[in-house]
Amino acid sequence: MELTTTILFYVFAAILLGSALLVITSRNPVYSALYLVLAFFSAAALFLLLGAEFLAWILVLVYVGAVMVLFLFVVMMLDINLARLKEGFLHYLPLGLAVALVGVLEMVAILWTNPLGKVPAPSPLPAQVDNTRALGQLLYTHYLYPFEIAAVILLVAIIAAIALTLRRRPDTKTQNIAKQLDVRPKERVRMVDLRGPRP
Amino acid sequence: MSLALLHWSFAIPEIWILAMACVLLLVDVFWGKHHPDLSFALALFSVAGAMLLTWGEMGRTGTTFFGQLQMDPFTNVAGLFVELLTFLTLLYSRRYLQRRGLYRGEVFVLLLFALLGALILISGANVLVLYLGLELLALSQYALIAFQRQNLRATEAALKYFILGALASALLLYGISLLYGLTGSLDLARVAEGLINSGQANYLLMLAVVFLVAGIAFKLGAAPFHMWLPDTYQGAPTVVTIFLSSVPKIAVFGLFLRILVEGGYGSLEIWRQIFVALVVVSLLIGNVVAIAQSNLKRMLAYSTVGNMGFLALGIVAGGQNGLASAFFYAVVYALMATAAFGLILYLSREGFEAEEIADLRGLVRTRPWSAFLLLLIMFSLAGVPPTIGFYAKLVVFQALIEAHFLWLAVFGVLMAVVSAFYYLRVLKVALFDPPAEDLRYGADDPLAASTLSVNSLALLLLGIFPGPMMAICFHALQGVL
Amino acid sequence: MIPPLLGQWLILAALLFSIGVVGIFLNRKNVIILLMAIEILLLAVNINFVAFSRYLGNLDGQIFVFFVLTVAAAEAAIGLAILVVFFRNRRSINVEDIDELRG
Amino acid sequence: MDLHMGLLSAAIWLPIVGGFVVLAVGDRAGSRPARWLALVFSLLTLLVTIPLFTGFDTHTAAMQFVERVPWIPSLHIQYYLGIDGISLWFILLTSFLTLLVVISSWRNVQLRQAQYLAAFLVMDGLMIGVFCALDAILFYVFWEAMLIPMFLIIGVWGGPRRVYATIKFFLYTFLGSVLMLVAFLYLYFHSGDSFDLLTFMKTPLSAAAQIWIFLAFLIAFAVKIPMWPVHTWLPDAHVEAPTGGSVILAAVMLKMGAYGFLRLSLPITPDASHQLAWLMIALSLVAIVYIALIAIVQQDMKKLIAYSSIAHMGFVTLGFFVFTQTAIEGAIMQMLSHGFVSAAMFFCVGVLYDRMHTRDIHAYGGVANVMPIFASLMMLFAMGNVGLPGTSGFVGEFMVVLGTYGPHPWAAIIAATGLITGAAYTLWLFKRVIFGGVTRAEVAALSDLDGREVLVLGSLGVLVLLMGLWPAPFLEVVHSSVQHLLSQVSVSKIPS
Amino acid sequence: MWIFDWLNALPPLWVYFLIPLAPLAGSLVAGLGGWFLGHRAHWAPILGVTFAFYLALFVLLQVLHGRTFYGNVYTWGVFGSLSVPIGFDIDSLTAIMMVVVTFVSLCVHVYTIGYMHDDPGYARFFSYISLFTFSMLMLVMSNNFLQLFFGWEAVGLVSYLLIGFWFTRESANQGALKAFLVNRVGDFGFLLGIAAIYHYTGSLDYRTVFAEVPSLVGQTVSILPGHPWSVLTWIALLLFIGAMGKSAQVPLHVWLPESMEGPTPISALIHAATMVTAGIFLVARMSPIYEKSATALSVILIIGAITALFMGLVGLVQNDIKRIIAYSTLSQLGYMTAALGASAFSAAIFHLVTHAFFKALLFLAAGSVIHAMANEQDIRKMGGLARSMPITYVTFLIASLALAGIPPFAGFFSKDLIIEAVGQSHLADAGLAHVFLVLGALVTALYTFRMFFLVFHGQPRMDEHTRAHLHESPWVITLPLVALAILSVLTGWLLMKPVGLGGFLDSSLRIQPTFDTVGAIAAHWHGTAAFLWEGIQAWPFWLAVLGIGLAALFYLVGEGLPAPLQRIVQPAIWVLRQKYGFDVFNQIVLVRGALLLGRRFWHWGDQALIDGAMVNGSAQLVARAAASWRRLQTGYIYHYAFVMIIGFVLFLTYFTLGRG
Repeated sequence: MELTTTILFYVFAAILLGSALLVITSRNPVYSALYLVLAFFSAAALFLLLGAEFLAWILVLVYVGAVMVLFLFVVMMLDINLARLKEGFLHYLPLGLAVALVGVLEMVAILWTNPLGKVPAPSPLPAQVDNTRALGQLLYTHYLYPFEIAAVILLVAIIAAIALTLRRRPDTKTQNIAKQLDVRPKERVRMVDLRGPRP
Repeated sequence: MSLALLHWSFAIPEIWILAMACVLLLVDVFWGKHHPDLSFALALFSVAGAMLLTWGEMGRTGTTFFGQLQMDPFTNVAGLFVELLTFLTLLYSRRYLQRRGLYRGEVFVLLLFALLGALILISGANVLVLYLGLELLALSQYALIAFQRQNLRATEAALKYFILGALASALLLYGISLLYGLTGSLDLARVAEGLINSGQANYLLMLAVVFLVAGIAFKLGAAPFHMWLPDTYQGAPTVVTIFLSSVPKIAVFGLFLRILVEGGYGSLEIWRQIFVALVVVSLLIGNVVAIAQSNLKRMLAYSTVGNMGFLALGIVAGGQNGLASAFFYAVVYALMATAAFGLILYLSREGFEAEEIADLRGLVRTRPWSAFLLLLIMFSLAGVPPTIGFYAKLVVFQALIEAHFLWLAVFGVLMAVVSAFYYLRVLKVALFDPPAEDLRYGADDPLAASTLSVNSLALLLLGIFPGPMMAICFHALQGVL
Repeated sequence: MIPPLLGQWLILAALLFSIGVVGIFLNRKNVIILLMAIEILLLAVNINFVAFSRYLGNLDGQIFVFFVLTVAAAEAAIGLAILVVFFRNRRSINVEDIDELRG
Repeated sequence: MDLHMGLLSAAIWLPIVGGFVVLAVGDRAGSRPARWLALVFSLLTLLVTIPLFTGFDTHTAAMQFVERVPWIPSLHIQYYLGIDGISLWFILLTSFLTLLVVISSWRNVQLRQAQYLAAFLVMDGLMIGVFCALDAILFYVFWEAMLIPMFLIIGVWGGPRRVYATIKFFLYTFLGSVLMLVAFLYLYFHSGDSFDLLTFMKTPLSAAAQIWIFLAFLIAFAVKIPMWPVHTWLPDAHVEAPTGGSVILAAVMLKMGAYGFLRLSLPITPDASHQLAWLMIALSLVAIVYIALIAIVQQDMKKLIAYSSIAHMGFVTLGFFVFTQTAIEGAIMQMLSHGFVSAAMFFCVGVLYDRMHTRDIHAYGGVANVMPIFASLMMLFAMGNVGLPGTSGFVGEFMVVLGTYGPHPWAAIIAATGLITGAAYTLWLFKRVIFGGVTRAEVAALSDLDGREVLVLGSLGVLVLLMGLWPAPFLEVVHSSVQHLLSQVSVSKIPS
Repeated sequence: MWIFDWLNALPPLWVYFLIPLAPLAGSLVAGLGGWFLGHRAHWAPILGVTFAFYLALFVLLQVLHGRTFYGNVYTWGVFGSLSVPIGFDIDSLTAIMMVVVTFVSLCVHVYTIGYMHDDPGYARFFSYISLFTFSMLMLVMSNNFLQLFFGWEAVGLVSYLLIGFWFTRESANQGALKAFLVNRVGDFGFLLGIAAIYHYTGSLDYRTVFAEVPSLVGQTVSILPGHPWSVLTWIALLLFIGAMGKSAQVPLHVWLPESMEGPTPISALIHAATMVTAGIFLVARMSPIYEKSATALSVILIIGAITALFMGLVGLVQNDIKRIIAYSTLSQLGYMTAALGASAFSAAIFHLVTHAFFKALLFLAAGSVIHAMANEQDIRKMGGLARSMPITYVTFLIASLALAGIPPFAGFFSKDLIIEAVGQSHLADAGLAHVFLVLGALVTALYTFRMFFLVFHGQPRMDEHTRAHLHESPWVITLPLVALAILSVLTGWLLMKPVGLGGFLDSSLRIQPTFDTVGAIAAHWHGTAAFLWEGIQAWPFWLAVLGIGLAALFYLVGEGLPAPLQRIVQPAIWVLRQKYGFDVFNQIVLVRGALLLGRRFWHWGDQALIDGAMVNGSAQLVARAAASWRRLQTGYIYHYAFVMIIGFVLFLTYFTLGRG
């Protein structure tokens, strides 16, 4: 059992890191998006290894299902110029990688040497309560306030996204039903006196 | 469990804002098109109501929502200031938005949500709440900046702010995750306990603190995490810049206070050292680079970086007085920045943003009163008595010297002198240069004019009688430690 | 083979985080990829939280992840909206074209 | 209750309020109402300050006319005013000169006169505030706030290089004073959370702390005085400032630095003062010799007088740091006299500038032929500048040299060369401008002083002579305070 | 005397107070009311001076009766423990000075009515000379150093104003400036001397100071480390620097010839009779100090002797009538100074008095000539004036004889006394000084009579127009000439005994017995006539006669003689024409040096170093930093992110490495 876990951990971890690397290095953003999907899948798998079933499914549903589709949608929508790629990339790469490397090494060193990092066995999961239920109980009681705030954040996202991107093009033809219903005879019919001036 | 819920009244201002935002949204849908003034009035009403409600809460302390929202003097005082500054922003905004076709309910809704985010940041007692508050505030701001969507600069500013802001959030979030790992809790009180129990600061804590401080420094705009700030301030519509430069400063100070002081005071020695570096770099970069600017908004943005350096001096000083002085500085800075950007806004019209320093040429001939207000604002920013800007610096330096950071204080005052140079340059253009023939200022909005006058004169009057405001700010920090 | 230590999870997250960061500052191509890099950052943090949650034996971390996901979705929405608006103005989402404001 | 309660506040706030009233009245209805209002307010201020003199008790060194109320309680900052013999004269000098400036700019300032006068009135109040503040922060507030009106006066109404001059002036002085603020804050924590200057004076301080505080004060005051080598703002500021600005700058603002030494440096850091006296004496002597030589070669009248001011202030600082009563009193007399004489000299240049619009010495020559009254008055002031006995200029220099000789004979010898160089630059200037034949048509067309100018210069002339012939009443006021000061300076404050 | 009786009823202080105030009042009336009074402006000053003279005579009588005075009028100021009063010290020295000053001043006042009649600055001139009289009286009557210094500077000021009286003339302004500045050099020493006195005695009051002097004997001061000087020598020399400036001793003499740019009356009053003798008066007044320092006396003696001889030599080659007299004044002042050095204070004062009369006479007579010659001052363009100006001629002759030291004119007595006193002196350099002074007698006679003959005898060399208008001056000019001429004849006889030998002045002077040269002469005193007889047998007299003879030979008899002679001594004449190079030296080294230094300090010190490098330099540094740091803000998101990350990594590194 534990062996399986360990093997799976390494496999998914490798996929995750690899696909993440491909996300940021792919020439084509569509590929990137797809690699990102792969990364999310591996992450979901890892979540499962950690016993976080709810989050794993959420990740797949919300991310892969919604967010990534949104990404792809935008990628497709926008006309992307693929010609200008990697200009000066190499010129800039060594310094960037060096800095990144230093940062990574330091972080890894700290995390590895930390006593907390050596915790080998996860504490046993409560057997009778499944993950989703436990989360739900917490979310609607103790975390009620954040839950409300999260709702507001989503509302803001809706408002913002609509307000920013919605535009009424003058060249598109649309029906305004309210306007049609509101119409008054005067606006549509003009009475014209065809009799000429009195002699 | 339900007992805790009974104290929901502590959250009345937040609830009120949320409710009113929704009302405003609905009103806007139905009547917004033909009666935009209705939305505006409603927004003003909401914020004014929130101020009254917050005022009513004065003196109450306690927690609610399972200890995730706390009411203490800081919540009340900072909340009041944040609401006041939002109110000022609204007062400034009307004609500006009308002229640019932005006079729409969504803007006010987003402002209210941003205010809500700020309030949540100030009152949060749980890192999760703080994170969500921060995101609420940030997302609303991104949207507000981009709201002038035909404007390339505004959208670029929003894009830059968004990407870098997301990066900073991620840094903060990473820090929070480590903090959680270290203490096993998201509640600040228990985080603090956990840190104290964990004894000596270890490397993991240090790593966490570096991440946290980087995130906070970004939101504050302290160098070297300031890079977004000039571009964003310059590109954003001026009315949004007013908001950006005022409300989030206080809110993020709240974030700092909650996470690093209430939660992470055990790591004081770590973050203090980082802040020392932030101070030095911010003061240098902000004040020096501002000298090279020709765009007034951009110059003020760099001056913000410098001012965040001064604010961080108070944080470095630490202790009751140091934090109180930093808070006082944040409030005073917010007032000054509001006035400074307010003046730019007031002078602008369609097609002319009055944002170049050269646009102020000979202001004293054409608009003497505005020039006088500009004088007050600039001297206040430079920290010259008898304006309130001086006292802000005074208390910060006082705290610093009390904490035996003498060399930092000396460095700080020298940078204050450097900063005086670019403020004076603005005054030079406005007061000493001859006016240009082709300049035509907007300057026809009585509401913005009176707001600006009150706002700027306050800098002087508060400078002559700084006692009460100082007392309030110092009171707010009582019992934080 | 011993089960994965907490440290290994943390290092995995750290590496993922670093990849995200590198993605942001090494990328000169497409802004959308920056947005994706941000998703990677958040994902790394999530792994941290979940790992801590599991090894500490409390669910707060998972709750946090739940909210991070929510926020990430909202962020993506707003980010893409801004991107679209920007694209309409600039007719480009090349990172190097976002340089109107500088100095 | 004391009848004199509130006099100091009145002297500070009356002109400031007046300034804002004048500003509010403005120029819209012509400058006449503004002008008269300014005159009334400055006159009232002078009248308010006179009881300070008549009611002054010369037998005590204690602060008089004290007003004390809490101002910013959370920082223990008080609104604390009071004067002693050292400050009294400067308050009177300030209010008097402001009145003269108002009179002198009656017609000469065309551009935005109301604002001009308002700036001077505000300045008046702030300067008086500096001289009577007994709380460090209050002192600092007045000290710094003063920069604002002066910045405007030079910048708006100044000459062609006014922008450079005024920004240089502002930054120089600002730089100097911020370090003083740091010193104040440091002292605050060492004096048991108090900004009370009198408490500062009693606070024990270690030798090192004293040195640092002294140096911080030194930079602030040296810039203001100004002392070599931080003097270069002064010639620029003087040259570009309008007449009134130069007058106030030279006559009052330079005194602030010197006053700071007396009020702060000496009593608060007596040991450091003694220890660094050599430095101060050296800098003073450099000012007297080096600056005087520079003054000789100036081609611009104002610049010459500006440099001469620096040289004269060298005597002041020299007098302070030899720690004899004669020298300190002499230095105070020198300050006062320089207030009269330099003000008068700048008024004189102003009179010429108003008519010819140039300050170049070569543009003049033979002015005495067409302006005899002016020439004779200016001769009087030139002699005052030279330090001729019988004029006020003599008293201070004489006393300083006398007081210096005992402790530092060489310093006295070098300082006495100021007698020669002072005469050289002043009289050479005089010769080139006033004497000689009329060679230019512009000079031939000059008209002599009008009534207002005679009033301004004449009243200063009377003071110059009065102080020169009978300085006893001027000296009498300062005795007790200087004695007290010396007793403070002579006692070490280093905790044992 | 009956005319003074009413004064006895007044408190003495009033009388003394009125003496300086009377001319001051006159000055103020003329000065302030000048525009109104016009050509009546002379009345007030003349009345004032006359009154002062009258009172001075009264005071002299009082002093003769032994009624001296020492007291204060008001307190000028109090500093520290020292109270400085304004007061009077009336004794024999003061009294005689007062009479001389007021009398000469009165003569000059009257003379001026005629001389300056056509000058537009008529009232101003009267105002100045009355003011001068006031200042000079304040100087001589003072009882303390401060008041002395006040008078000292005030006379300098008036001198400055009067030299530059014709302020449209460049040379006049130049001369005035020079006079003031050179005097300031003297004042520099004087002021330090006063400071030293204050330091060592704690007082500025004559009596107190003099009382302290004995206690200072033996005290030393180390102005240069390792070289202790006697305090008294130091003080004495400092004060003497002041005296050198005012009394125009080498090398501070350069201003006096140029002071001749002023109107002639003031040359007589200020630059011959009174002000320039202030230095002599000062040293005499300070005799208690000087007598304690042989070093100081030696210095004074040799400087006086040098001035006496060498300035006289310069007079030989001058052609301007006033300049010749000016150099003669220098020379005579040298005699007085030498007398001071020889402790013959009384002889110095005696010569001061006689010199005041005959030199004032000489100047006024010269003025009369100049007046007649329509302001021509070059003696080469004169000649044969004796016939047209008889009164001037006679008075000029009397003055010349007195100057040359021909008995029985006044100059003979005083000069001879000085030469003899110096001969008696035992100071180190007294021998040399004596030789100089004796030779000086020859030179004096030579230049005096060269001038005399060229002006009044021989062929007229002026142009026709001037010649046609030659005339004797009006009575307001001749009257003072006659009065002074009478005194120039009589004073020698009258004052030889009481003043010259010091009987009258003894109460004012303190002379060490070892230095008492005059006392030695007085010991062999056999009456004035005997002194006269001895004088005729002595070297100086014969040298004077020789000088007159040579002058007559060159300029009267053989007019062709000087030219070949000049060729022989060409280099010497060149040196004399250059006035030994003092002016050149001053101009090049001091004036140009100061200007050069000033410019260097200004351009290099102030502008380049302080302003350029430090002030603007630091501003530019900041500006440059601003410009380059600004470029960091490239506008590219990846750079921004990179900067953030670099900052972040640096913090991290600091903590991992710094604390690891």
